Amino acid sequence: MEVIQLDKARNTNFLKEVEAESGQKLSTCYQCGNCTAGCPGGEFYDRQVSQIMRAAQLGLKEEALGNRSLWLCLACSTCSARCPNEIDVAGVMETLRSMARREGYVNDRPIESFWKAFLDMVSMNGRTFEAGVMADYMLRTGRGWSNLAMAPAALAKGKMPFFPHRIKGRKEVARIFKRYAEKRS
Amino acid sequence: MRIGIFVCHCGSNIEATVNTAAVAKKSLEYPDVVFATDTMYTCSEPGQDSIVEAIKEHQLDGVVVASCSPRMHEATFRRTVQRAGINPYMFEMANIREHVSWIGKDKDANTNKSAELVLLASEKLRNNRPLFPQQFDVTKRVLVIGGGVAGIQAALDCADGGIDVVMVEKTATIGGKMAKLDKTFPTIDCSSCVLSPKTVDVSQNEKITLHAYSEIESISGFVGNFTVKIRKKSTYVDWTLCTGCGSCIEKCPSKKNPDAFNEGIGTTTAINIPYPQAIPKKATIYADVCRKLRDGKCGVCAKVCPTGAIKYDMVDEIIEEQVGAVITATGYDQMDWTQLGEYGAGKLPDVVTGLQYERLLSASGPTEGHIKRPSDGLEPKSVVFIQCVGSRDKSIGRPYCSGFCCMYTAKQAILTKDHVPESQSYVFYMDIRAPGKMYDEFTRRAMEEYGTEYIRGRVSTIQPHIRPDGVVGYMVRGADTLLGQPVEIDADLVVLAVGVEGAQGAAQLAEKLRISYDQYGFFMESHPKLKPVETNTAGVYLAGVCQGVKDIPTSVSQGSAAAAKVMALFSKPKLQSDPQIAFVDIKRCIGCGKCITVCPYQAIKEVSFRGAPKAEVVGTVCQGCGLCNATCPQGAIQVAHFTDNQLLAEVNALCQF
Amino acid sequence: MKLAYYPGCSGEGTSKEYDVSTRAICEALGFTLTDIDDWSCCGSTPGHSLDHALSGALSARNLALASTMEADCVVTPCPSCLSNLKHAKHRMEDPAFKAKVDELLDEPTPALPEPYSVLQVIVEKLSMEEIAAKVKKPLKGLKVACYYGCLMVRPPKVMQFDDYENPMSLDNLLVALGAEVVPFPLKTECCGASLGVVDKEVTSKLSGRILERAKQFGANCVVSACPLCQMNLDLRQSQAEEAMGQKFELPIFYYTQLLGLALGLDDSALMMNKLVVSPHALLKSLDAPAEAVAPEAKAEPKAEDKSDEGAAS
Amino acid sequence: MSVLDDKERRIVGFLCNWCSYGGADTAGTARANQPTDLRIIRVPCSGRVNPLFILKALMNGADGVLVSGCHPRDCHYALGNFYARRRLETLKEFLPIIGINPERFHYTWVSASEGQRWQEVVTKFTDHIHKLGAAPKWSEVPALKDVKFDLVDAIRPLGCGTHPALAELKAEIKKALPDLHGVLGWRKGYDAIHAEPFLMQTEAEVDELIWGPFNVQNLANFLPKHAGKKIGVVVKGCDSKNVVELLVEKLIKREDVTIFGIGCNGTVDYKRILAKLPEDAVIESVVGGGSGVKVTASGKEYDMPMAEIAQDKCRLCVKPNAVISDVFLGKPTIEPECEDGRLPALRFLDTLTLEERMGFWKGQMEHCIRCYACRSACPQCVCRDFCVSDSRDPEWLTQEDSVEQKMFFQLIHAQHLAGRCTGCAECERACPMDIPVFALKQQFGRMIKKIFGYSAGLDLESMPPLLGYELEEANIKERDL
Repeated sequence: MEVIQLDKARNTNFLKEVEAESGQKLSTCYQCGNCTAGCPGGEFYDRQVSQIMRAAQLGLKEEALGNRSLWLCLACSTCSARCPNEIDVAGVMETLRSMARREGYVNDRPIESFWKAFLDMVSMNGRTFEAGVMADYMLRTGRGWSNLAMAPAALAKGKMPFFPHRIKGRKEVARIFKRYAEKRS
Repeated sequence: MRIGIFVCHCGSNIEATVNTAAVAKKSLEYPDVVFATDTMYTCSEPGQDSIVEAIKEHQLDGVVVASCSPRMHEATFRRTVQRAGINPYMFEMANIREHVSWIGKDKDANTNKSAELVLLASEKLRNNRPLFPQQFDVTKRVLVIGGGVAGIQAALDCADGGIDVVMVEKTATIGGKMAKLDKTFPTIDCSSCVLSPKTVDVSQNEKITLHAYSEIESISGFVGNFTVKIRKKSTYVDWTLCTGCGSCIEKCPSKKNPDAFNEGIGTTTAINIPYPQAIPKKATIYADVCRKLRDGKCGVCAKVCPTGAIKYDMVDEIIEEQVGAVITATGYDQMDWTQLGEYGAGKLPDVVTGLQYERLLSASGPTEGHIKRPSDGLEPKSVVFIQCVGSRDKSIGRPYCSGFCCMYTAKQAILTKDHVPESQSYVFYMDIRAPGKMYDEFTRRAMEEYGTEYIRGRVSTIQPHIRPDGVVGYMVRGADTLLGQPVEIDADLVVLAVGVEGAQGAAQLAEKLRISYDQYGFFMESHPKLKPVETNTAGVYLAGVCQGVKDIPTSVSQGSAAAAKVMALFSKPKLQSDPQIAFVDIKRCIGCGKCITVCPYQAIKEVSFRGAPKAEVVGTVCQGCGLCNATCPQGAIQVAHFTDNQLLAEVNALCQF
Repeated sequence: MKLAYYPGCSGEGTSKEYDVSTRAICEALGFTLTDIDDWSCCGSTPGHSLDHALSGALSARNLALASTMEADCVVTPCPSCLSNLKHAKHRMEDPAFKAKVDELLDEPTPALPEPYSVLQVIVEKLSMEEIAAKVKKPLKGLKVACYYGCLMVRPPKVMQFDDYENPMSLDNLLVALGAEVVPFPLKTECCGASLGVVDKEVTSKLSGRILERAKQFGANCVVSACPLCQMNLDLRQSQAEEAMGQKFELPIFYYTQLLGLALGLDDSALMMNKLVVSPHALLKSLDAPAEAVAPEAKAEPKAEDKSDEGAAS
Repeated sequence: MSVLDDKERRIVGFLCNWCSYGGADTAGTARANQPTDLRIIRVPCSGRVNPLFILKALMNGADGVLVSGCHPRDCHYALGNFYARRRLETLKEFLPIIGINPERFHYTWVSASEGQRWQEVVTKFTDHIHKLGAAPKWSEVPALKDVKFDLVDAIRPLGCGTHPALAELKAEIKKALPDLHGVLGWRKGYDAIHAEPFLMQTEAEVDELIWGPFNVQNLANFLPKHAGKKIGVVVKGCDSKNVVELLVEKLIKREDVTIFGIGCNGTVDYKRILAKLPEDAVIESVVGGGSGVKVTASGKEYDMPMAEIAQDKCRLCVKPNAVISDVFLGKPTIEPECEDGRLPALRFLDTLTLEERMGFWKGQMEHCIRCYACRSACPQCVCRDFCVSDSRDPEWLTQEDSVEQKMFFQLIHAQHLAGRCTGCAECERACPMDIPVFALKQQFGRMIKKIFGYSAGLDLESMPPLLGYELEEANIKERDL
């Protein structure tokens, strides 16, 4: 660990961005830790939610964005529901995750690959289709083989059709993705 | 008129953002202004002296001070001008601090605004008239509402000062919350042992009339002369006959009723005396659970009562008392913590409140001082205390700190170790607030000597589970924010430090007393710093937690302070009434009675003047609200110091096309 | 009552039985479902995790389609879809957000209808007495842990359904169906489904804990209203058993299957055999006593209903 | 003094001493930054704020007025703000008719502890006033001249025949006369179309009584003068409402007054008759019959249908029969089933923009000769010689002959009648300059009806809304800025 030169390391613009994008006022957080206490993913995190909130409060961008926890957040909103200061903590986490992606804090994380696989499927067909998503995801990451163990059971129960249902308006859906991609670039 | 203007710098408080010299200079242009100056601290002794000198030197007959809020120093300056021989009501203030210098930094705009506010004040002053207070008698008796430790202290001090006291207590016994406590912090002395001598004093002091199991029905009148109606709720027992022998309690067959004195831990009989040292030590029947009163079948207590005190046909009685002052000491109640689903919403039997835990610790409690958890009687080895339950929690609309929970939790952790030496206590806290004498040392003792583990973080949820041995445990899921980790503790018993709010019914009482209260049921003091015991209603004082959270010593201090205020009030042979009240121009009054209709105080009566009906103001009753003034179409009734012409002068000064 | 129905993608795959049984019970209870024509995916967790506007646009397309239908309200069985639809609806009340979403769509969105869960419509439009009166086969012998999951009630400001710490709608429903509901403190705990594919470790542990506690409190099955939760607890139960080092063997029903069962619907409508952890042994054990009391079945649930409610409250 | 040009707007605040003034102090103590425009006038209670202070400020150049008191139920004087709420809400609804944007007036509740809220209130209100800009000044708006109103169709047939019950009425009055000081009625005036009120004290005088379209004067006007004596009065439907209102306000006693009623078929507007005659014509006789009158003037006959000569208020009258009476004779006139309608001036005003309305009143007030005929004709103007318009203490008006002063008198009159005016429109009839002053009262009347569902003069058990309050007002919602 190193000593943080707090006066120099702080990036108040970063704090303002987080507040603007999430619509939450971080100065109301008094660090009671209730978000950490109730977080089902906490035990797998490398930095706890309340610590991420603290980092954002202080404007420490690296500490707030450069962690695995953002990608493990289950979006279950337990933290938001129990926050005594009515902060939508899950919303802040989502904001930080989105910022982390934009700022290049994440490359090739499996979860992002899964999301991409999922959304590509939606973009192509208008709906998702599990077998396709899985195959795409495994191809992208070389991971997820543990899921294969589940496949026979799912297949046996007829729960995994091999072909996607393509909707009539799939081009319309594809245009949503296209505009989104254009806007981002 | 010859008006003098004094513009105060208030050090740099005003001067920094207002050009006071320019304001003074400008005001010399105003009608009737013959003198104007700026001064450093107008309220200081030299400042006041300079006003007196200027009045004499320039033959002033009216003064305007432009400084702070009149709510701050109007009384001060009225005395100053009076010293110089001017009627105190020939004085006006322009508030150029709270309303100008402190709320903006634009010096030009502030200077202009200040000059206008001075104009406003001097235009009003030109319409002022000398006013003279009336004198009236005082009933030298005091009503104390609430028989907790603050009310007891206030009553005893007043009685010591020779004042007759009427004490009204809602429940059947005095002692309040303190009577329920086992020990008190930071001395760990026995709560009831400290309190009992005082409650006994109340019952034996011939200056104190105690109405227990009674409530305030209504209060009318004004400072020095209140009329109080008290509802003596039916106890179904003639207390003049009851000796407190307890035979009825022994024989009462309705035994399974929740015990209010024990905070619902344990049960009690339908006829009972709340606890052994209760004052008055008289039995009360609770009609909702009494078999005789509910179903008409039973009557055992009447049969066994040796003095024939049981009266099933007793009804509520309303009595009237005359008093000159009122002290409210109605204390607090715990907030409704059952709205907190994450802590079991009150449905988990071994999740108890701090007050319930006091009863579990108390030798006079349902477990006779042995800590047994309510569900199965198990002696807990692992006890978790959770702080700030319903305190500092904006999400449920309770942003404030309940003040004394940190301390009593430390005390309870210490007592837990005393009772069960092999136990381990954990306290989840956010901050420890222990600023009293020997308080912080006390919390340190809990940690250092008694091994209590303090964990900095809130608890997210309490979830019951079944241990391999079949015993129910409570998984307390929290965070240690210092460690930066979620933590879990498998507890036998969980104690919640539940936040407090004004006592139930506080708002309704405040309406009767015409005092302000906040959204949490705490009464508003007259000034947060300088008048913490007074209210904005003359003659009504506050003591104890009803005004805001405080611990026992502070409640006792405030009880004494309220008593001192009452004694000071009663030390005067007569009281002076505020002359800022309504008066009737009898020539203009047509006797239509609209003022009588709207007056909130029944302070206006119809009289006959040469055969015609006219309105007449009862000076001692009128409070000067001016509602009549705004209602009277011909302006025949005016409220002194805020007459139509005075307000019109202000409007006209500001708005001239 | 006419309902515009948004089935959700999983209804075509992993939760086919949920879709089928939902349609069946709605018919039995007098709700007419009409599928939103040519509906598309709401974007699910990946959608809103990447971008709110993208997620909003995907949801808005469907709500806009629904707004043209003649229906009393829009429903979906899936809490995850519902969460996306509701968030989109609520966020779109902010004109700035709406503008962002409209940029992604072919045409600007009209005023969007408020979506509800099928469960909410059932428990709010029908009284538990009405439902109990329709029960043909009381679920006597089932000891159910009602598992709501995290999405159904949170965040409370958006979802506006039931108590977010201790929801009771499924509990009350199951009691009305004649089942015994066991106390279950983990009702709204997250099962980790959104990481199901990528992080087996997280998911198995969280699911395992839920199953363990259900078993502890004496449940012989779990009832769910969420395709993601159900898949996690059912399809991945073996992984959870591995992680926790114990066997659970708890069938994970959709509430619609149990409701259908109690209403006496055919197995073709319930698709019990789609469940990975077989419920057949459990269901068989119910059959025998249930048949014995069949003649009085109609009167009985009411009395039982009362006593159970007393115990639960 | 002037506000800082362009930087500030003239904003006047009336703050109760106990809550809002304290709240403003609390904001100051907390150094809560605020715009500098507001000038605060301290009053004991929001209930002290006579709505006329607000009108005075707005008429005389204020760009905004803010009133703030204790929260309802939290009044230092227990009830003051409950009354204030009703009066201020009514005022706010009234303002548009005189061309003042109601958004320039806001009332709210701020407690002594709510410094932050005070800051928000001041900031938002000031910002809002800046957005609205400088208030139009009476001296600057163009006066609207030569306004003509459309004649409104009558909602029921109006007639002029001799009332069949008149003889019976005279008999009844004679029977009652011995017990009464006298009975108020009408007799023929200085010419055939003018009736005049008189007090019948002998049987011969009773024989002079007339009933018909010329009985325009509202006899309730004379009752308070005879207060304390047993007196009888003959009433039209409209007059009877004023009798009720006088009783409600306890200005006369029920046991002192005996009320005689006959169904009314409408009365005439003399001016409309005179307009149909040559300027120098001398009226010789008038014969009423059916749906009109035949006027003989300077030897010529003129047929005038009621549809052309009836008063506007009669055309829209829904209460032609006495709402209260001791003796009611003949068949009651059929009452149309509809609400009281707007008179032409109000209809016209409703079509104008705010600034045009101000110009309208400016144009009208230029004619006002300050004769106070409107006041004298008003049965509810009971202050009589003690009207504030003539007084120095209080001095609401100067004697200056300006549009603003004259308009302000009309506002005083209208405000004093808010919730008390029964709509008899005598003020307007009495005006020698044909100024439609009743429109102001009718605006108050319809707002009172909208907010409180109340119409004056119908119910003896009622209470004028501005002399009462409810803890929760059904139709008054706290407004956000």
